Parts: sequence; structure tokens; C-alpha cells
Amino acid sequence: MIKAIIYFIILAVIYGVLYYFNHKTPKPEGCENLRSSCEGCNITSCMAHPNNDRLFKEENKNA
Amino acid sequence: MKKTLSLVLFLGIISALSGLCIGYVNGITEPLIAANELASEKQNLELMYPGKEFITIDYTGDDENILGIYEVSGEAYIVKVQGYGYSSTPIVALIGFDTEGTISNLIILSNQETNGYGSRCFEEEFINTAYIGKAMDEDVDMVSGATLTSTAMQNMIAAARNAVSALY
Amino acid sequence: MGEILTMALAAVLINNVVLSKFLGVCPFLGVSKNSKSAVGMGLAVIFVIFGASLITYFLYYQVLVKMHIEYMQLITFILVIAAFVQFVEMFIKKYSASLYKNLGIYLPLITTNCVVLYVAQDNITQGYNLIETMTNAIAVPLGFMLVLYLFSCIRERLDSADTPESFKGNPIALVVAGLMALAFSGLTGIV
Amino acid sequence: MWNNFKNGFIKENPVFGLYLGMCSTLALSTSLNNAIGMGLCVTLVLICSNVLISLIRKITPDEVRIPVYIVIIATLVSIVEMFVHAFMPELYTSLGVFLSLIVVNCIILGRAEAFASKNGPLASAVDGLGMGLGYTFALTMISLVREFLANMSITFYNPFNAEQILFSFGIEALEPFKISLFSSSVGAFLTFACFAALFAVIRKHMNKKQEAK
Repeated sequence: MIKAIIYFIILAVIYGVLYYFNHKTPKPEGCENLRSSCEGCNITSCMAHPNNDRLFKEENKNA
Repeated sequence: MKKTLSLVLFLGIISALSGLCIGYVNGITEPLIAANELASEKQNLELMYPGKEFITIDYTGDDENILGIYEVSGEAYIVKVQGYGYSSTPIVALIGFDTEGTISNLIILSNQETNGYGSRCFEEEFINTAYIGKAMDEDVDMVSGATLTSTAMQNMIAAARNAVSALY
Repeated sequence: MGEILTMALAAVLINNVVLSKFLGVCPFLGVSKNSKSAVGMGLAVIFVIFGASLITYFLYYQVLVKMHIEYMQLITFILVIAAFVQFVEMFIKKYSASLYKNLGIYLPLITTNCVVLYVAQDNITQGYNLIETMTNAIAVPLGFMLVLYLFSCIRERLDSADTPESFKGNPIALVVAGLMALAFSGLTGIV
Repeated sequence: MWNNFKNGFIKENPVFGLYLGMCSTLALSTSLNNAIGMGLCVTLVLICSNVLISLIRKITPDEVRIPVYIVIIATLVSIVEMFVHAFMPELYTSLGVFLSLIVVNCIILGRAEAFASKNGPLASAVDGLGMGLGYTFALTMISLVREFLANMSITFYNPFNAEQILFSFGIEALEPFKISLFSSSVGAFLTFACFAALFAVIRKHMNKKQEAK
């Protein structure tokens, strides 16, 4: 049980750190405004969703 | 740095709680799952030899298609075996052998063979004449028009015979 | 060798993930508007599945089984996949702008693509060894890419077709997918 | 709140309207039992994840939001999977890999992001219930059509005990006209397409009525 918990914490933290650093890494030049052409689902909060102009701009402002 | 640390800490606490929950639930359900699996296997064995005691025998060979072997208290062996016919989902069968190694019983647990073609190999009448009662060295019958399924059945029976012959 | 080839062929054509197992239908409908993005998505999926399958394979047999915590399988796999996608995205952001331009936008979509998790789980439940795992991890997403590409080519033409009003968009695309599934089911039995 | 709940069914039905969670909808609509079992599992996970995420929404750091959601959802799915395996072994076998694929079902992460992270726990629970039942409803509709056309009969057994049949309906006269195509993947795609088109018509009709008001 203890092993499971420790193992899981390590795994989750690795993921969290990778996620955090990935989002801190700036996008390369010329790629700031890439849009995928995904229209599969209507999750309006998904960054890849093309209708999502507002969120996309915010993301770029932070970067 | 301090911020990164607090993020890590938050995620760590959440995942520790999650790990605790999963471990706890697993503790409750694991014995139940094991009991269920044994019970459903027993149910199938009961179909072949009603009211008998069954002992699980460890299979030591390296044939991947042999899924398990059971002994029916001194009078027969049952081999659980799988094989691939027309479909990519395997046919799974239980084959019972009496003390002489003659096929005394055979049931198909699951198959996805084509209805009307391959499935003819699994009709009760066909099983009774083609497979049951065949001795160790006798060939089993084929169904014309269902070559792949018949061959799979032949292979499964051969594999089961192989596994059982080591026990006599 | 023959067995491996048969296995690969079966995974690409007969048990195609999209058409017979219904996995990855969301990106299948979403990223198939033009054939260029279909290829981009397909390549990104192949890469992620291959990497994630290898990592989960080793993690399962070397860590989970040895520590007797197999019940953590699902949660391990999803975290490994998510972390791997983040890592790959960060890596190509830093070192290859041109690659990022072509594949980067599809990467975030892949975390929630069920094909990745399915392949990782399938490798374990089928009891594949390392070589079979690698074959499976290439063949399955290859089948995904093949169908995605064919589908996008059909859809490019579908735009100019005269479709009933209510069937416009996704419904007619699903009808096309159904017909493709019918065509692919004709291949059953070749291996 | 009632409107939120109602929206989940027709106007914003997660399956026919938003095209979310299609993989499991297509695969598990072969029989009524699978449909209802899967629908209820998804609803359960959706409600729990919505409530949990909404409870911690104020203390969750924005930067690691998504990882936290994924950890929570994966934990819930693991727990549900273990319970189903233990108490409903029949359902577990027929749902197969799709039970664990609830983790990557877009509905759950989508609702967490779009709704639960911005609203209180009660509203989130209602939203989860509405969306979950909308999903179950869609799955049930498709499965009724498919199971009937493929077998010319519909059976529903007790998920806790597979031998106990709760409900069974069949038309014997139609027995020779079974269309087994509908139990295969082709039937799944075609049935889904027809339902999606039907819902598009209904939605359009509703919008028109609203405008007229």
C-alpha cells in the first residue's frame, strides 16, 4: 500500500513537472499562431478547438 | 522555485489521496474478483461433469494455447484450450478426456466464427459424432465449407491431447 | 517473422482500430477535413503510440509486477501517456521548429485519443512479448492513419456533393465511415 | 439549474449534439444491457469528478490544473472498474476495454474544464447528472434500434445476476428477417448517422420556435 502511494506520487509529480515546464517553454518562432483543424468535438475550452479565438489569444499573451 | 515547489506539493497530496483510495478499494474487491473467477470456471466444469470435485493442475508445458487443466477426482482430465479459426477472436473450448485418453466431453465456451459456416462445427449433433468418443490416435472429422474453423478445432484437440498425454 | 507480418497485417486491415474497434472516432471525424492534416495527425499518433507502448511495457513488467501493484495499471498508463506527450511537445518546441509546425498542434489532442491507451492496455492483456508489442504499436496506429487518410480524401469530395440538409456535416461523414467499414469487412479472412 | 439538466438531453446532448464520447457509443450500443451499464458507469464517474473538481477549484493552482483533473478522473475510473469487476462480472466482460477507456472519454474532461472548474459543487453535480443521463439516453436509443434489428428481440437481464432476466420482448413472426449487419460495425455507424441527422432536425425546429417567440 505504502509502495503504491509513493510510486503514484512520483509518477504524478513527474507528469506535473513535465506539464509545467512544457507550458513555460516558449513556442518556436513562426509557430505562435498555429491552429489545428480539429472539429471533432465541441469542447469549447479545448485549446485545439478552432472556434476558440479568445482562449488562443490569452494563451499567446502569456507565452 | 518556491512556486514550483508548491505546485509539486499540491499534486503530490492529490495523488497520495488517490493512491490511498485505489489501494483501499483494491483491498476490498480483489478477493471478490478472485472468488468470482473461480466460481464461473467451476460453473463451466459443472456442465461437463455435474456434481464432481475439481482440482486445478499446473500446466508446465510452453503451449500458449493451453489455458488451464483440471482433474476430475480420478476419472478424467479437462483441458481449457484456445485456437484461431476464421475470426481473430479465438475459439475457447473445454475438452474432457477419460482415463484412456478418449475425448469424453467437449463444450465451446466462446467463439466468433461466421454464423452458418464455421458455426456448424459447434452444433451439438456434430460435436457428438465428430469429436466425442475419439481415442488418442484417431483423427477428428472436418466440416466442408468451414476449413479454417475445422482446422482450428483439430489443432486445439491436438494441443489438448499433447498436454494431457504428459499426465498419464 | 511470418507470424509477426500476419499480426501486423491483421491489425492494419482486419481489426482496424477505427472501423472495427471504434477507437479514435473523435479525431477520425475531427481531423479529416483535409488530407494534409490527416497525415500530420497520423504521424504524430504513430510516434506517440510507439513511445508510450515501450515505456508502459517496461514499467508494467519491471515495476508494477515486481512490486505487486498491478491494480495501478490504468492510472499508470494514462499518466505515462500524458507525461510522454508533454515531454515530446517540449522537446520538439525546443529543438525543431519545423517539426513543431507540422506535428505540434496535434500533440495535445493525442492525450485524450483512446487509441493510445487502448494499445498500451492491449499489449498487456494479450500477453505480447517485446517484439510483438513493438509490432502492435506500429501496426495499430498505421491502420488508424490509413483510414484517416482515405477518409479525408473522400471528405474533400463530399463537400461538393449534394447532401440532404439534415445530413450535412458529421452525419454524412458517419454514413461514409459505415460504408468504409463494410468495405474493410470484406478483407476478413485474408490472413 | 433545471435548464442545465434539460439541455443535456436534447439541445446539448453530449453524443448527438456535441459528438463527444463517440467511441464507446458506437462500440457498446450492441445491446440494451451494455448501453445502460456503460451509461450509468459514465454518469457515476461524471458526477463524482464534477463534484470533486468543483470542491477543489479554489485551491487548484492554474498551472497544473489539467494534471490534477487527469489524476482525479483516472482514480475514479479505476475505482468504478474494480467495483464493476467484483460485483457485476458479466457486465465487466461485455464492456471490456471500454470501461477503462472512460478515462479518455472527452465528456468527462470536457465538463470538468468547461463547467466544474467555474461552478459550485451542487450545480456541477446537476450538470454531471444531466450530461451523464443524456449520454445514457443516446446510448440506449441506438442500442434499442440495433439490438432489435439484429435479433428481432430485446432482452434485459439483471446486471448483478446474469441468469435473472428482467425484461424480454420479441416478435417471433419477424424472426426470419433478422439483419445481423446491425450488430456489426457497419450498423453502428449507419444507425448513429441517422440519429445524428434526426437530432439535427429537432434542434433546428426548436431553435426556430424559440426565435418565433
